[in-house]
Amino acid sequence: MTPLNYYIALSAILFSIGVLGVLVRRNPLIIFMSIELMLNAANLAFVAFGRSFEIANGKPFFSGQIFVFFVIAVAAAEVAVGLALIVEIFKTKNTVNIDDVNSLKG
Amino acid sequence: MEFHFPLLTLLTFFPVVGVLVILFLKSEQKNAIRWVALTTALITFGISLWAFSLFRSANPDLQLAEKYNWIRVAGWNIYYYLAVDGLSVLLVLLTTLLSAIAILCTWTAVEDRVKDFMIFSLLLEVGMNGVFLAQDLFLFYIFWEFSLVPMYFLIGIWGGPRRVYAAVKFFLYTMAGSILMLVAILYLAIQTNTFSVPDMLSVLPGLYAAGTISAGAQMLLFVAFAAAFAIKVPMWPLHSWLPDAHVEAPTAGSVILAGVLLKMGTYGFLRFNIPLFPNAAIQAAPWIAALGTIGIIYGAAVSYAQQDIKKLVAYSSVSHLGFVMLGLFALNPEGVAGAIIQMVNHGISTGALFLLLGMIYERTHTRDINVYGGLWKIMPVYGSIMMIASFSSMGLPGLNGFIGEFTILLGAFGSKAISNPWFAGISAIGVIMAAIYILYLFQKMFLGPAGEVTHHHELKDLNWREIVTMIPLVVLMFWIGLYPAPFFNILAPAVEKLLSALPL
Amino acid sequence: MHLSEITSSGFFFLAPWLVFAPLAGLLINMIFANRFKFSENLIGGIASAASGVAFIVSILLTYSLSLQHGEAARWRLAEWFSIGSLSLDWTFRMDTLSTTMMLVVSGVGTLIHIYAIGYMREDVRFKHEEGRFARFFIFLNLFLASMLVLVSGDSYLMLFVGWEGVGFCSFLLIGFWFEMDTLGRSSWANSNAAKKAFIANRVGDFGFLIASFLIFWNLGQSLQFDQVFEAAKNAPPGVIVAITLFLLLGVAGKSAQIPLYIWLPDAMAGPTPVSALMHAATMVTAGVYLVTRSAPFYNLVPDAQYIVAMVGAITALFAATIAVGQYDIKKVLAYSTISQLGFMVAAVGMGAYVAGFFHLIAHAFFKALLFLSAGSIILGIERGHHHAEHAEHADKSKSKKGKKEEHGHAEHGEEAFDPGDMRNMGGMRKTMPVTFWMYLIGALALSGIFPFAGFWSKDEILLDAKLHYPAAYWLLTIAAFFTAFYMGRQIWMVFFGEARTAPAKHAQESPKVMTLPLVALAILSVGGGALNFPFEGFHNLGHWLEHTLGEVESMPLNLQVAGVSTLLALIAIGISWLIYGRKPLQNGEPDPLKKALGFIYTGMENKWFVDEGYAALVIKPFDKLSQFLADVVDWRFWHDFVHERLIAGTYNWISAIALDKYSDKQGIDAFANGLATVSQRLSAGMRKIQNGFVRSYALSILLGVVLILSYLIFK
Amino acid sequence: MTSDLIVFIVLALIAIASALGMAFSQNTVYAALYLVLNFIVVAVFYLLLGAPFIAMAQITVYAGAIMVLFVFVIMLLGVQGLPPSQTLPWQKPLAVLLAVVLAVQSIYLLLARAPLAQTLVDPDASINTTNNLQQMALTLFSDYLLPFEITSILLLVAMVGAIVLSKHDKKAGTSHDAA
Repeated sequence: MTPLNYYIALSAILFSIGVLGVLVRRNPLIIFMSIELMLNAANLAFVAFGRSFEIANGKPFFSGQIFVFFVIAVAAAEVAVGLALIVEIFKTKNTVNIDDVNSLKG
Repeated sequence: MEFHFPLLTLLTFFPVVGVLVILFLKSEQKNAIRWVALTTALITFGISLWAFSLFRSANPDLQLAEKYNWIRVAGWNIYYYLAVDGLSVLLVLLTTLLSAIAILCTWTAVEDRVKDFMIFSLLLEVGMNGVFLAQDLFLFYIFWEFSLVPMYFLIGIWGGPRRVYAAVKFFLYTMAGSILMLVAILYLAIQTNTFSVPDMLSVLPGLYAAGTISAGAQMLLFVAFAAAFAIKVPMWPLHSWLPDAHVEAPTAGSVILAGVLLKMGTYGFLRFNIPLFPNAAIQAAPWIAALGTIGIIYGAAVSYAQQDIKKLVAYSSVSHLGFVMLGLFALNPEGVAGAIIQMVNHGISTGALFLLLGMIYERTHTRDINVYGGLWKIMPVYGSIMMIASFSSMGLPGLNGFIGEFTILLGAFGSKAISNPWFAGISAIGVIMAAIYILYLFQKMFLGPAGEVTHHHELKDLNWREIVTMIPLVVLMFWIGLYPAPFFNILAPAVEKLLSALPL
Repeated sequence: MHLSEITSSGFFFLAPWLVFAPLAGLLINMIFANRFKFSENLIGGIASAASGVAFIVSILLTYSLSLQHGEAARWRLAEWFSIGSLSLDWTFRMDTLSTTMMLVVSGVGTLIHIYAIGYMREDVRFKHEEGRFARFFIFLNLFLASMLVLVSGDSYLMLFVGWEGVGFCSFLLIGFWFEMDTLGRSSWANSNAAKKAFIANRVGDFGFLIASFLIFWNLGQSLQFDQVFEAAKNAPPGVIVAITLFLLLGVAGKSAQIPLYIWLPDAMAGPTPVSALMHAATMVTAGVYLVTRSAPFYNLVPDAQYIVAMVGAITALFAATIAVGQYDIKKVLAYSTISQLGFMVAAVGMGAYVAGFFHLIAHAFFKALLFLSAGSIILGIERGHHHAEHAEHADKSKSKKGKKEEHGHAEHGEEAFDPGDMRNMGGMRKTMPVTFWMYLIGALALSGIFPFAGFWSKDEILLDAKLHYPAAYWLLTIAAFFTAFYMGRQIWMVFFGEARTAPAKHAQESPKVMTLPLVALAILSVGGGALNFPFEGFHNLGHWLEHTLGEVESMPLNLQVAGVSTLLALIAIGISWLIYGRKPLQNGEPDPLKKALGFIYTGMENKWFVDEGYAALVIKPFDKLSQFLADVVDWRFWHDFVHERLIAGTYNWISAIALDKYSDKQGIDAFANGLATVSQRLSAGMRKIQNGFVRSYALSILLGVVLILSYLIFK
Repeated sequence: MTSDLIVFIVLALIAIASALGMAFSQNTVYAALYLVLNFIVVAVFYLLLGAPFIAMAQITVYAGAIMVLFVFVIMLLGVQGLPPSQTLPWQKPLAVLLAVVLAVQSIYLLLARAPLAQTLVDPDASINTTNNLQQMALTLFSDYLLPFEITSILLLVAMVGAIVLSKHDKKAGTSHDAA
């Protein structure tokens, strides 16, 4: 009998770690993975909330899970495009250091 | 609500189809892009004619309505609500016609970034149609602001030497006015719990009567709406952006700007200010009439002193739109119907003038009036069409301008709301002054000995494409001038309905 | 509701063809003439036929009208527009007044069309613009159509359409040779004259507009004649006075009365048939027609009538004095026209509508005759000029000739030869005998010599004036004296003595196509008086117009008035013989009157400096005002100072202070620069943030998230 | 302390540890493997929360497909670590600080403000029946049919996008498309 609280706290912690990863790492692949971690944290919260709603109301409730399903699908798409972009950047810049990709600066 | 074919949605968004097709074309395929854009604009015009054929002019109410719930948050009822009535149907037809003509007139004038140009032109048409069709303030506001963006780019990319300045000025000015309107829209929506204008109209009289919205608040709301529209019109003294925008805009931009965008301002007054705030409108009528009168005289006087042909016509717009404002706030059927006819007229005549000036500019690349002269001898067809357009703009009986000016002045002269014939009397001096500046333009360019510019350029008369561009406008000038009954019959029921709601 | 019923009997169904016929002619010539290379005779023939059809229609309409004893008839063609209480139709009105005008307009018009075939054929050749032949007839037909709309309209607004329409045609035709002056030199003069005419007319139109607004709102919300006249009976007189005076402004514009007459002399820049048709016979009489048409208004307010009569009488005298001092044959006739229009306006102002109308018709005949003869003289001299030049060229070297021809007509000779200047004429009764006799008839008719048409019509006006307005009577009588004098001066200077220049010596008579219309007009000028002889049983015109105007006073011949005026005319002609006939003017000699009258003559010669006065008092100030408004008020103050400096500048200044404390000196600058500076400064600040490192962007996002969450927590 | 609570705590510690490992490991391959571990742990959580289908999807799609893709790319680009960098020196401490604040804030918010936060989540609750999967499928293909179809389009677009990005146009660089 785990309280929902715990799941939520875990989710928040995982999310913050993902954020941290995005902020401190310079390797785009790891940044990308951190983003995936954040998505996962959110997914966890989704499922947990869905579950607690189900229990509180005493009837099946799937929206949380279905959202997770969609998130997974979107993540797959995102990864496909994102990795392709990273490969392309590597080919043109010959580096994976994200700090070298700063041509957007004003 | 029974389902019917969403004709107005099709009409509004059809240009997007053209945009999508153009997106798939390479930018080198300039002719293909032009043809796609023109075809799209023509089909849109066809759709507007189709819609017009379903329009029943005897019916004063909104027709072909499409009303769907769109956003419902916290008691805010925002609808996707398109409909047309006698007040707007002519303007929609004018918009679709002028859009097609504007695209046709850029055939050779724009060689640079044709793809972008056509995309922006078509998007602009979406915005303009939306403005005239939207019956929900939220939707209206979106279209209203949306129409700014393509125009901004049209001026800013394809304009003259000071294009960026003009584009930014155009954008900032119209934006500044709109923000006040947005506040007023939100206030109204909070009070009435709806964004739909017809719904508001059924709720508002009760609110006014109960004092929920005080007379002072009504006036403030009126002023907030008026701020947005008056800048767009532009009413004197808020016209400062207009000459810059017109002078720098490319021909098609000027045509659309003069022909349609300015009408959005006057249409706003007609559609929102008068019915939503009837008491304030009646109170404000003399003041607006005064501003309109000043605008008529001032625009005409300033226009006469210009050396730049496009600027001259730009200032003449200030004068013409002064007439429209005067007619609208006469708040009697003659004045309001005359004002709507005059909106159409101004779109046709001034649109035609800008087209014609664009044609000569394309040949000579100068807008200085002093280097022209004697063009009628060298370009007889051009001269003759220009003559018709100028005299139509001046208000010669038998051409369209006269019908509008006469009914406006007649209405304003006997208006109960303005309650002072002097405004109309002084405005009638504007008729003389119109003759002065138009003849100045016509004489300096077309009469007299051949000007300097003819020594440097081999000036060819209009080609077929250019003549075709002008024909619909010339036909309309004569049609409205000689047999305007059908146009008035379209307007009359809606105008009578609008005015019957006023506590006059 | 309608006082005269819409009719369907007789030939009234033809009424629209009054307008359609000239329009058809116009369209045919416009579409086909240049494309299929119509010959000049065909173009002119089509236009004349169109005009002729209109004349025949007028006759048929008059006939139908006489069948129903002059009872007014109306024919509705189509709805025009209706909105609110304003409802207008395209309805033609046939009553005795309008049919009379139709007959005059289309009849004289047809003759002038025919004449113009001959005249324009030579005119376009002298100016090397053969392509413009068709254009002339298109404009002429358009004018006829507008004029017929004017006279046949059933409401003030339809009248106004014709009213402005003829003004527009007048603009087109005065500016027909828009790239030159009257001597064919490259110049803005003709187009200026056209512009002046249109604007002066527009000032009058302004009066008309205001009058029609007053009519609409005060007289039963209608503009239809019968209805407003009915309503006028119960209207407050103040309103009627206002209406009539604003109408008078319109009349002054169209019929060239003080103070708006200034455009008419300049209008002589148009080809001569135009001067004859529009600026003498028909268009300028529209004002007289308008007053007559509005007779029910004027009859109600004698004060307004008095003002109209005095305006007319003063104009008559004023213009007559100027005519004395002119040298250009057409200018003399132009001022004479203004003067005669003054007679007519005075007459209708006095309520003597029949007399005014009688003079209108007679004047249409003899003034058209005079103008056309003048045109014939001018062309005759042009022919002589060319003849003389060719003779001259034959002597000179061929290279020079070639060069001259290259330059075209405009640059012939060192100083352009003016074929219209009477000082260049003389002795032309020998070279152009037919024209001479025709001109003489016209001049005698104009001077009011028995038994020509002008005698009868003018005496009727004078008699009316004597009975009602003695002041006007004296003004008009003196004007009649001057009239006879300047016509005498003209005859002596042009036709008698010896030719003062070679062209006048070699002048050739005009072809038949031009002289035949002259003969026709001369016959009308002689016999026109028969329309309304002042004897019992002969007041034909009076009885005819009575159907429209109500009871009309018929005047018996007053021997005293007739005697005085005839005697004065004869004396004037005698004086003119003493000055100009006895000792013919020599080439280069100044006008003998100049010595005699001194500065008065200088005034006459310079048109009393009225044009200069207008330039100084109206045109210059308006130019200045407009320049001031445009340059100082609108551009430098409103556009640059308020918008660029105050609004944009303040914004820039604030942003400059906010973003960069060192460079606020440049903060106040033009909007464009300012905006650029602002964005530069903004971006300079933003650059530090926009470092291109994605990570730091993400950090700022996170910062935002944290802040928002903090807000949510602590709110 | 019940058994499933103990399971939860152990798993949660593993999840946090693997997440930290992913975020701070210098070797990219290790990072990927840590992430796989994390995904698997999360999948177990899904099972505990009565979402067997999502758990399977998590393992096959995330831990399986997506991570394999990552590893491929890592192998393609090389696994060398990046040299320490002097750019944005303040970034790291600030990031850590903000991340901690974020964690605290979000935990607080979610726990204090969420209405269901005190619910006990029971893996054996009666509604967790065998027809769970069937019912979910029914929901997915009725109420959520349109989003589902849109997802398919999204995947297609992503596919096309990936192909376009990695396709090498020889003419690229010569024709500058102004649009």
